[in-house]
Amino acid sequence: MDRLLSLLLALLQPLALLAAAPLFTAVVGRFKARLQNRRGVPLKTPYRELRKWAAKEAVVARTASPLFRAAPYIVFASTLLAAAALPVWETASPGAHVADAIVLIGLLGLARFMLVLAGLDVGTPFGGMGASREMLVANFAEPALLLVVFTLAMTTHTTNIGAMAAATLHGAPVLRPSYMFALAALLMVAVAECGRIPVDNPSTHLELTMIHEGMVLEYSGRHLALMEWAAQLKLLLFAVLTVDLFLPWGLATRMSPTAWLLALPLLLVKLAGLALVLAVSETVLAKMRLFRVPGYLTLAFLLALLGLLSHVILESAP
Amino acid sequence: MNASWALPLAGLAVAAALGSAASSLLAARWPRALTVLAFPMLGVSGIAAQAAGLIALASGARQTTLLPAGLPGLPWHVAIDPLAGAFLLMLGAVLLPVALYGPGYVRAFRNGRDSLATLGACTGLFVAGMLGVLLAADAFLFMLAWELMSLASYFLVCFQHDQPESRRAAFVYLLLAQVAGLLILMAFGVLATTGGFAFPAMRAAHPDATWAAIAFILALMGFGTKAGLVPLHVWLPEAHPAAPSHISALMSAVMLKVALYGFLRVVFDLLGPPQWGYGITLVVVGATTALLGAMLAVQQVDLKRLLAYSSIENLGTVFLALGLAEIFQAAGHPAMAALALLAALFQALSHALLKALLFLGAGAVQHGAHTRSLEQMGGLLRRMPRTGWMFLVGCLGMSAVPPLSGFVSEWLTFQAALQAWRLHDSLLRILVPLAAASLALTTALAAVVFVRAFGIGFLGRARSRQVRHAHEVGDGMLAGQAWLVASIAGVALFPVLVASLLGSAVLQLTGRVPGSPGWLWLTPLGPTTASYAPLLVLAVLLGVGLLGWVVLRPRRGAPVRRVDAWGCGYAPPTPDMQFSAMGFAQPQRRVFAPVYALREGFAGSAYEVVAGDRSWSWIYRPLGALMDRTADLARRLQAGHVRRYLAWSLLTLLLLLWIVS
Amino acid sequence: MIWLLLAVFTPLAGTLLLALIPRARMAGLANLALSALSLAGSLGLALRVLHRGSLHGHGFLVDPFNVYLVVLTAFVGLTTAVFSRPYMEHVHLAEKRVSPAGMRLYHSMYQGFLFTMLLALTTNNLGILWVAVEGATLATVLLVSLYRTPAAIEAAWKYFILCGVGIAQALFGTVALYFAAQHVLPPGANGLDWSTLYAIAPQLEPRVMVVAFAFLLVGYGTKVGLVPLHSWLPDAHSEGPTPMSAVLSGLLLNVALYAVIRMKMLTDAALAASRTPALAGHLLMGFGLLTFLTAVVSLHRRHDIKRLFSYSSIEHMGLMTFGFGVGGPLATFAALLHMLVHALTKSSIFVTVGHATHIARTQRIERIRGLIRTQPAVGWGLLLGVVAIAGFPPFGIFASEFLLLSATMASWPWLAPMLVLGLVIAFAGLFRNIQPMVFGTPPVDQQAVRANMLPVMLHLALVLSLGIVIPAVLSNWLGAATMLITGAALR
Amino acid sequence: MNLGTLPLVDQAVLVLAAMALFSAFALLAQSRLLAAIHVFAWQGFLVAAVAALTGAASRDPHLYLSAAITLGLKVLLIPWMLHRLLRRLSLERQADPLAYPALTLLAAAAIVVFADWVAAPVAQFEHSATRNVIAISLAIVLLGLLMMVVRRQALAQVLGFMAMENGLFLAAVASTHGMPLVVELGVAFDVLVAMVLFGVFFLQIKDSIDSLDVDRLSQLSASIERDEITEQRP
Repeated sequence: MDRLLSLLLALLQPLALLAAAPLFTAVVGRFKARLQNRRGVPLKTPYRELRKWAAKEAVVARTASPLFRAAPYIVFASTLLAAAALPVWETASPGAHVADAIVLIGLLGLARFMLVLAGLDVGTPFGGMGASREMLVANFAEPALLLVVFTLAMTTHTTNIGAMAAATLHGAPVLRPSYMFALAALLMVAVAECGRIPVDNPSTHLELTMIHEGMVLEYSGRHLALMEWAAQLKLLLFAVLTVDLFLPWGLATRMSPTAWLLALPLLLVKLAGLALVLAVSETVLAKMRLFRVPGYLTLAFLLALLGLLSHVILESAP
Repeated sequence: MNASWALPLAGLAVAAALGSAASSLLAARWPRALTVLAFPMLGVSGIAAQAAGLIALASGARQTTLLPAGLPGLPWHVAIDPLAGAFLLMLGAVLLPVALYGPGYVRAFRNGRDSLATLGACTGLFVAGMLGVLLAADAFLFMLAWELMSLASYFLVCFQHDQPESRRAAFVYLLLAQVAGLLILMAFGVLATTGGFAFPAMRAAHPDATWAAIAFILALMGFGTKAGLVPLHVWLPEAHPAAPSHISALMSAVMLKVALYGFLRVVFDLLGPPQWGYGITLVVVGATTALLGAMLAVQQVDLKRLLAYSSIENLGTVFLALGLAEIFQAAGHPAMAALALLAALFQALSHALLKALLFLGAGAVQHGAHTRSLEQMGGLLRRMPRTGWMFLVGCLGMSAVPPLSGFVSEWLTFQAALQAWRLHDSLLRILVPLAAASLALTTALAAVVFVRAFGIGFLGRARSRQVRHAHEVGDGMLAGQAWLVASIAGVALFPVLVASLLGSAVLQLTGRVPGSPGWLWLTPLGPTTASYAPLLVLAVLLGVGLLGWVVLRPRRGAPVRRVDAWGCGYAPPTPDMQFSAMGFAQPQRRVFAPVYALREGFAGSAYEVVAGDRSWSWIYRPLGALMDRTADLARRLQAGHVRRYLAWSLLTLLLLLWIVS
Repeated sequence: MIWLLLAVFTPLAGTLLLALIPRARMAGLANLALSALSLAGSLGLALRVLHRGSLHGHGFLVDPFNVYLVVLTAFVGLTTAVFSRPYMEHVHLAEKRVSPAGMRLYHSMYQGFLFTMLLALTTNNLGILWVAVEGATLATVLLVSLYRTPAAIEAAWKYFILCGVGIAQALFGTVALYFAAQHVLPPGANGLDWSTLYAIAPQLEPRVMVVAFAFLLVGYGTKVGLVPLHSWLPDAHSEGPTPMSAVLSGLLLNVALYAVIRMKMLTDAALAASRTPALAGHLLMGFGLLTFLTAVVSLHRRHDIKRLFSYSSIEHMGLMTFGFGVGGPLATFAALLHMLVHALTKSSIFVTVGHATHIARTQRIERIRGLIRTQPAVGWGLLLGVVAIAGFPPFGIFASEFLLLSATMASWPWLAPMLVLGLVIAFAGLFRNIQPMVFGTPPVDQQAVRANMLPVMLHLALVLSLGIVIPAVLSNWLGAATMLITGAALR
Repeated sequence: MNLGTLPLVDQAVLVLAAMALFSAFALLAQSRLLAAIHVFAWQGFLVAAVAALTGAASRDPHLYLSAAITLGLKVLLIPWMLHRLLRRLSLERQADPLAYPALTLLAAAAIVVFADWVAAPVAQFEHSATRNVIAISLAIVLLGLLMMVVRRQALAQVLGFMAMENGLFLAAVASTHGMPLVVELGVAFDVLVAMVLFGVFFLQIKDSIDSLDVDRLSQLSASIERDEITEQRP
């Protein structure tokens, strides 16, 4: 019974995330629109777009190789698998055993690897440009993310995300300077990784500044649908990751539906909060010049490093 | 099959390698000798080495014998133990595919002016030298085999000696190999002062702390030169591109590991008690090497140079892991040390297979498209699909993404580094996480390196005529690569089994086995702390991907419509409008500018950017200039005037008389 | 004794005989035959010594130390004679650089030189040793100037004057030695007999002995090529005919070093009880190291191939001197082995260099290119020779350098880095010059010549096998010599 | 030591040795080649006389033979050969002035002092009266070497070389009453051959550079190797 339940959980949590991903993006957009005194698009728009793309004919450039057509599936699958590693409302997530935090980052790396290759495949200047910039972002964002995970792993002595969350839940609430730095770093990384302002602007096709859109410019139809869905999932994934690592209070630690009932609304509140934070920051900040992006990313990396060091220096007396 | 088979099998491997060298000599008259004799014998050698290594690892015992050769009072000691077995396994695993690949590759040289006999003979000697290093159990035989390895590979680097850069590369290579050899010799000299030159005597004797530290430094510099540690790495990016590709594969995949083996043998086996000071040195050197290697790899245009710098990076991470092992061992955490050491060995094995695959792939590209320059490539995936897809596997592996083998070793290293909280010394507690941070940065850079290599080289559109007309290589060459892909898949998907094999070498050095029960879940620190199941990862990836494909498959079954690429409404983009290799790496060049010796300007009609290695301008060129100045000074002694010579004679006599009186 | 006479006096007879043979072709063959005869004699002698111990009497003394040098000398003499036949014919007939009279002189003096070498090695009398070494100078000096070019004459003059002066200093040392001995020995005993001297060496007056040793060291050291007394050596090597360079490097330097070592044995014994018991050893170490380091630096930025290798000879003589200076069984064994392998390797290198200069028709390094393409045998011979001389295994020089380094590490660890540094510099110097000569694309006018690579292959094969295994015969032999020199057995 | 206590023969030996030393100085300072040859012959004569006198004192017939050989070789044969060469090369009027005469003579004096200092411990073990001759012979050897250093004429260098031989012979006679006969003969033979070879070389050098100035024999210096340096530097 327990095994079945846990298998169900393993399937249910990522599927829930997958299902909620377009919604989360829409919510962020809605908040943002409201903050900018606009009405914004309906919340179901992303779902309709996905359906529309999936139904449409896929057009592929003559110069594209088979990799171009395989990439969306791999990107989608690996992002979904990464999401499966996250405990959503229940810390004892079975997915977290298949893939711990480091594997999660690795899977995101795999997704990005294929995404970038897809961008390079057609051989247009935009694709190359987007790819080159994406790798610049990855160059710093990925290690910074790893360092964030390390900081928590050093405190909780595990790299299993569920176990991390559980450890934070079980311990007395402590104000840790290292967590502060790590949280700041994680948020900055998330913004960069998901291609949000101020690093990238998801709603523009101004070719000189775009990153993510540059890479997927040649995609259409079902391929585009998968790519976009994966991107939306990634944004939600980072939000849930933030929740799991830094705000796990409320997560169910036992496998019981009653605990889930408490956990789910709390999760929604937390996610909504994060969406609001993202919307506010996107509203008050302007997109950076590309030359400034390395500075931004270096700052994120440094913050993560500071988190790690402050953990070693301040928090863990030998 | 019992343990006593290991040594005869290893002997067979050496004999087959020597036989391959000897039979290659026939190639001067009969070029097919290479195909029908030399390469099959290399394959036999590879299989025998693999078998010997497996037996040694499985049995966990040491077998020793003496051969009646060598110096008076110091016959050749030959031994095989799990540590040697682990590296024999690596060697054999690479040698066999190289033997498959070789005949097709050397066919291109058949009509050249370079002697195939030389190529084959030196290859055989090179392999025999490497095997000898792994099997030697006394300093003299070790050095003999070591230098044989260096010398034979020198001739191989010099094989295409019409090209000045080959000659230069070979010279730099042999010079640094000589430096390395002598440093290692001195390290053995220090170790031998108390006992003798046989390894058992060295193991039994422990030099005092100062001498041990000196021996450590000597060994680090000596083996580090061969392993490509910064700043002693400069030979590597020169020599690898110059050698024929199957040789580059052997050099990068195996020879660097042989250097690693030597270091492990001396420092972890013979030197005596571990010191955390050694560990710190290793971590710092390893991290620096890894970072610089990756930073420089990102800027290379020559595919093989890029791979060479990537090898530097990988060896850096291996040494970093070794440093962690040393630190934990010295701090009294043998289980953690075992984990770090396992990470190092796993990384070595994984890198051996991956880098061999990539070099063979680069050789195939050179064979099929006649270029090594990324700036001329593009779209090779369509011209050479099989090579291309296999190259992609290599690239993914080197970028350390799951579920490939590069990720496993990285994951293990991180897990070891995350045990820093167990340490008591505050310096170490800071250093180890910092090392992990630099490793994280390195890994990210490695991903950039290989995205760029594959994306620019194999995707997009051809940037030159010869690449546009590239052709796929023959079956033998593909078979070699495919074999490696299969091995990589095995190592990547069944890391627990590989870890338990390598574990016997770890046990020998640290006294602990880093165990994971079962075969599916890699859980070296217990299932709740960290776990990784690559087979499941792959299964899910494939499942989801297939599911997506099935679900989204177009109903009417119409083929995908092909159109021109989007050109913003203008004419379709031309190949020249693609991002170039140097353009792709421009952000990194800007961010890490101080690391590079940048040179920009017009070279003929093309604008050229070169991001060079500062080791040359900071260390080696000044040294060379100093050497020349000293030589000019010494020439003054030979002034040409007989009276001055006589005056020297008189003065020497007077001085000597004054001294003795 | 028959063997001894055969070995030593065949060349003397040859000197006279060849002076009478007018035809160069026949003289070359006769030269070969005589050298072979001498080698046969020396082998017989060696077997005799091996089986029945040292041979002593009639003014001769053959012990394990010198008998191996005798065999070496006769062997290199023979192989060089093999090489010299086509080489000198080429010089004589094709290049016309030597007159028929010159060829006669050459062949006669070749044997004369061998005679002096063998005499110097086998004699028991230090005075005769001196006479023979001086005789070697006299025999070779005219050969150095054989080509009669201004440079050759200049080189010969310098060789003559410097070695003459050096050898005069050695004579003064010999006189001082004799003087010291006369105070110990009863009247009538021959105070210049080495065996007699060695027996009474502990009683010799230390203060006289040090002065004597100083003179002897400077004297014979000049012939060894110790810096700063080495200036004659590159000149004489580079300007003389190449077979001469081969035997000078391979034999003369060894014999001079042999003389120095004999003197050191006496001095060590005499000084054993004094305040500075290891003075001789320290002096040798100092000279050896200075020589070695200066020579390795001089290997760089060379333009004449034969000068290059003469510096390499100086380097190796420095190394051996250092090894003997370190003393102790291991270092001495290493130095003895080094004498052997160096002589073999260096003479083979000079043989290939001789062919290389004929191929390129110049001795200038910059103009010799791509030998491996023009004539693979010569190219590979040169390359492998240099690989061997640079101390790469599996060649024998590696074995001796390995032993020498480990002996140094054991007793003078702080000098080992200097040796290592020197070896690296030497390697770099050799290879930066040799590699472009061997590899690359040859100039159009380079043409293959008739070359006899047999001596080269023979020598290199010997050196190679010595690097892999030192046969028991040889190691016993060297061990006995080590025992003789240091008084202690190897391990 | 009190000279007065010595027998007359020994006193004579000392006087002759002192004169030989003086002749070494004279040789060093003498710039005219012809005169220098004469001085050299006189030196040979003095040395031979020392040998003869020592032989007389010690009743050693072997020394008479040595004296005779020296007389024949150093006083007659070699000066005669040099004379002939001088005429043949038309160098009779050739002078070879020292560059720094005062300095050279000062150095020579210093060398004599040094020789005495070096020889002092050696001489202590000699019981005969002639022990101090060792210092003088050493000085003569060193002065001969000095002469070779300061003289530019090849012929003058040969004279220096021969003067060294004289010093050596004196040393042998004074300290050990001569070397064994076979050695003496060998040395004499070598010196003779050397002289012949010197003669050959003079002719060759004269042919080659039209002079006997050894400073012009400096082709084989580092500088000739320097003209074209086209090496690739790693």
